[in-house]
Amino acid sequence: MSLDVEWALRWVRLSADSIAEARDELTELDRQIGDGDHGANLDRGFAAVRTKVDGLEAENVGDVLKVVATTLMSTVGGASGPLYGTAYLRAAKVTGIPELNAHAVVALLEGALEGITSRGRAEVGEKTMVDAWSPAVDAAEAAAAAGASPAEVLEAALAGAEEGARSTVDLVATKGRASYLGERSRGHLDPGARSTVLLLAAAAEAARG
Amino acid sequence: MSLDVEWALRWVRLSADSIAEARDELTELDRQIGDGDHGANLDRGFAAVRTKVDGLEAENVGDVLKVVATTLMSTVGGASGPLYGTAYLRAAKVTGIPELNAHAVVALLEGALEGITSRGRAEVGEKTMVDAWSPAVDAAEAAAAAGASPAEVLEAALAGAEEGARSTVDLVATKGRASYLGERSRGHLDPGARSTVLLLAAAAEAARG
Amino acid sequence: MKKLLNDPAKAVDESVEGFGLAHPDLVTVHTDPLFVTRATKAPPGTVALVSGGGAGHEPLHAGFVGEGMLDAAVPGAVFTSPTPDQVAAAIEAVDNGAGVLAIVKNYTGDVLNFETAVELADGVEVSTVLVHDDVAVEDSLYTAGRRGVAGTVLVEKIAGAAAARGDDLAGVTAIAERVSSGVRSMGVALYAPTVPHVGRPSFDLPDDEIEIGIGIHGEPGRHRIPAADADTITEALLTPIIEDLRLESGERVLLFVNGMGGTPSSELYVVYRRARRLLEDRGVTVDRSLVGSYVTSLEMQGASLTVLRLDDELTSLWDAPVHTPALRW
Amino acid sequence: MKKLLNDPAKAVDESVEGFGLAHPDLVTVHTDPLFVTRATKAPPGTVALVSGGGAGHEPLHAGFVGEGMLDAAVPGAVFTSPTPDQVAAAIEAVDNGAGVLAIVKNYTGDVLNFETAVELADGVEVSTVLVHDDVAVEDSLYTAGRRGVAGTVLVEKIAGAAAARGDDLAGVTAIAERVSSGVRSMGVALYAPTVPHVGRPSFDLPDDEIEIGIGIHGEPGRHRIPAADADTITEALLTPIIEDLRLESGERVLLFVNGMGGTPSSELYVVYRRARRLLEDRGVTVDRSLVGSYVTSLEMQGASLTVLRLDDELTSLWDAPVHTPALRW
Ligand SMILES: Nc1ncnc2c1ncn2[C@@H]1O[C@H](COP(=O)(O)OP(=O)(O)O)[C@@H](O)[C@H]1O
Ligand SMILES: Nc1ncnc2c1ncn2[C@@H]1O[C@H](COP(=O)(O)OP(=O)(O)O)[C@@H](O)[C@H]1O
Ligand SMILES: [Mg+2]
Ligand SMILES: [Mg+2]
Ligand SMILES: [Mg+2]
Ligand SMILES: [Mg+2]
Repeated sequence: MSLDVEWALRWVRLSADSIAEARDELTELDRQIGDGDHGANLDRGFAAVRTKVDGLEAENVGDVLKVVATTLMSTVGGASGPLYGTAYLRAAKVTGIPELNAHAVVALLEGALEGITSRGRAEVGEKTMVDAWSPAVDAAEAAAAAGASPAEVLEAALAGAEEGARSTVDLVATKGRASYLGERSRGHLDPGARSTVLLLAAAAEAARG
Repeated sequence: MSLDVEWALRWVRLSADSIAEARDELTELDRQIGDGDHGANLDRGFAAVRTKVDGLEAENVGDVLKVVATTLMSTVGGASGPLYGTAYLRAAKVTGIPELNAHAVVALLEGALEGITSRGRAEVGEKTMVDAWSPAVDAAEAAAAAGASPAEVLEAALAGAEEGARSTVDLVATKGRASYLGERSRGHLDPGARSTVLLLAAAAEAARG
Repeated sequence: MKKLLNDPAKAVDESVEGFGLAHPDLVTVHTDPLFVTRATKAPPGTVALVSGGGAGHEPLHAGFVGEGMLDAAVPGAVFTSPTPDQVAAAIEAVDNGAGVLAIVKNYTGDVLNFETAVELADGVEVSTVLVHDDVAVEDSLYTAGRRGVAGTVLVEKIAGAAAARGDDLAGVTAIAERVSSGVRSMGVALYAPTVPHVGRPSFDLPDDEIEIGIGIHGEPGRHRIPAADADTITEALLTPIIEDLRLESGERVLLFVNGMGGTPSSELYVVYRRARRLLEDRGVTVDRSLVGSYVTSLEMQGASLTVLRLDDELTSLWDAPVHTPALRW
Repeated sequence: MKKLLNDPAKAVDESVEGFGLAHPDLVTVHTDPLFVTRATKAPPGTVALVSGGGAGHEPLHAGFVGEGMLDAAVPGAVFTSPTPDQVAAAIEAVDNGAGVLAIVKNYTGDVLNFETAVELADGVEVSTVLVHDDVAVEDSLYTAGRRGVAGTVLVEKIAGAAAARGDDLAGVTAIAERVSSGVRSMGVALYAPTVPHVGRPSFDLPDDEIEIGIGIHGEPGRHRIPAADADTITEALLTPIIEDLRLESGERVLLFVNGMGGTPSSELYVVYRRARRLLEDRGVTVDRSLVGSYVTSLEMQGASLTVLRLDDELTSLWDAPVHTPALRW
């Protein structure tokens, strides 16, 4: 199916569902190496987003993503609020079009990653959501270059994010709250990397429908 | 054996031993219906008493009891501090003699009870140490009237105190901290009645030696 | 049991020593026997206020020693009233020639030890006020009567202001009695405290129950109820207070929400919010407020509500300057 | 979990509302977005101070809003930094035309949200000071750096005094930086706190172990040690502070013993006693002291030690009048 405004709205709703369902899982991951609020933070944010996009008159994909961005920014707080907020904001900037082709999907993902790194100044290997976003972007770029459909690009991104998220288990955190634990942060999945997987899974699922 | 200064000192030491040993038991009784400090209070007091009577040059029984009185008064605190303090003080006043006969033992016990009731204004049946002291005095008086020896008077007092202490289980407290519990105080042994039994048991044992 | 203490038997001494080191401008710690006095004496001819009781209720009482409040505080062992020699020494140390008001929470132990102390401190004119504000305890001529709990702070503050403005002993005593007769409290425990030298919780409380009508010594309360939300608990505490005080529409009160030691202040304000609403709904004006952990029970989690009926004089005495480690304005 | 709360999702709103009702002379609560300002504005031309962070650390920050300290405080959800729109609204509300100093504890969340807020609040000149006093966290260019913990109170008090005496934005910022660079802290947890909307303790701590080097958000610490006595723990906390500050004999400091929320104040004084002795043994003079639960972590049991290197100017700014709900002299 085509990646239009309908898709974007479906992505948002599936994201909200998935985050609500994973709330306790995210909380528990954050309790291990952070402060145990990642699930509550994102759930509060996406619940607000769901209300905000209800009946939204959007002309293009970017309109939807912009609402997501500003709503997350003003409801999530914590580290993930401005990070995801900026991610969706930059993604919105490059998606002011009614329908995304494979290269526009790549641009969306690149924009999101760029937003996260410019705000959070983390690099790959620091045990943050960047470790999920970065391989997601790589995989998406490769898929698009190989001629994949927009939906296939999202599937590739999801696979990349999943692998990247898994890689955070063995890392020692040097950014974010988990960095305070030093060596004790090793052996745990990064909560932000996990929520990244959930959001990209929602994007891919919305494109399957 | 005769109830002289030696006996009085032995009584004190046996009391200190017995209270130290029963510290946790008294604490637990007080935890049920009071504030859980009766064991610690008396142990602190009798430990100090033990030190004070060490090497004491006493001319008569009353001299020893006076040291007990003032030491308990200045180390125990709580309700039991002034109550036992006054008890020993009044007992000391009527025992300013080198050796007690049966009637002097009765006078000692009567003095103690009188000290407790004049200070604490509790009557029999209010679930306090008075419920142990009062039958102890009654039994001592009866024994002395029947011609018992001083040591036998103490055995009688102990038996009276034991029975009196047991009677506190079924009572509702109307004096002391347990009174705050109202009906909830029923079904528990009064800690002060229990410590009274221990002290009279030490007196009787000291006389057996 | 984990606590920031060394030898439990020395906990009170060490804590009071640290307290003295931290507030040398306000208080002086005396040892052997232990008591705490103002660092600078009140002017001669001023009535002196002495209070005391078991330790474990900090900042009560030593935290309230200073200008405009207590002249001396006498800490006993944890939850155990101090001994007569301590109290007598404090009374003698702070008498300014105008007599001493002893403020005593109504517990058998406190009453008996202070009574004995007053007999010992001959030469000093002493009058005594009993604080018995806890509506959880049935009052009757035939019992030990109501306990003194958080209302004690209000008696100490207002009587201290009366002494500071120069009232004589009869006057200060009368003010203290007026506060004592117009103040009522009731408390709740969510979790019991642990006395250091006992090492286990003072009472056993299941994970889904709370204890209503608790005292400040880890005594169990009057009854248990299933755990409830703050609004429900607040109403359960406030209603008996309002009834006992026979508060009527148009009256003015001081509302005091007190934390029991282990309660975050954020929760106290949630309770305050509801209590204030309930009072206002009855037409009662909350004219003065105090929110904080002032009369505690070690690390007990819970709170108490205290309401004092105000008149113009009590209000102005409440507002009078106070400068102590724990209360200052 | 038993707490004096209603719906956990509304806990912060209800608590701040109660706080505003209890202190109407000192603070005004704004909703939508939520922030707290002084009830009476500072004189025009005075630099305004804004701070904020997750709730659960009360009295930090709203308890320090008032004369001589903060002009506004912005509470987030429990342990979660506030959002940029809240912070921007607070900045705009309190600017007196002389610019705003934002005091930010160094956490990724706080830093990013304040950073975004400053971008939003255009038209207001804002400078930012980061507090990062926690020596438990290794500092390095390649990490998030040290956390801001209890030292924040000292930055807020002293910078507030600089603003009140009329320093310009550069001056107030420089003072705040000087405090921030001269202050170090380290904390210990005996028992973990429970975040209301999580419902279980933030970390699992066996009954015979304590967590050294904890933060104030229920994060686990740097390492665990077997439960120890207060003197041992105090030394374990103070030694890294002294070393990191390179304190030398003859220097003067402010010693701050902070309770984490569920710790009785009596225990804080036991810790204070030992810390003061250790400093004095090294020839360091404890010139000023603060003992109390000012930067908390809900009902966590534990404490932190903070040492600030003093000079004459910082000392006189510390002594300058302050009138807030939680700190007053
Ligand atoms: N500097 C950073 N760059 C990218 N992601 C980060 C950074 N710092 C933290 N994160 C992400 O944020 C997640 C935590 O989010 P959350 O728990 O909501 O905020 P907080 O840490 O403030 O409690 C981490 O798991 C990590 O993935
Ligand atoms: N008015 C009274 N008269 C006689 N005995 C009393 C009275 N009040 C309390 N007691 C006794 O004191 C005992 C409690 O002593 P203790 O625990 O040491 O003091 P506190 O009650 O102050 O903690 C009670 O068990 C009771 O026997
Ligand atoms: Mg988190
Ligand atoms: Mg007791
Ligand atoms: Mg007691
Ligand atoms: Mg957080």
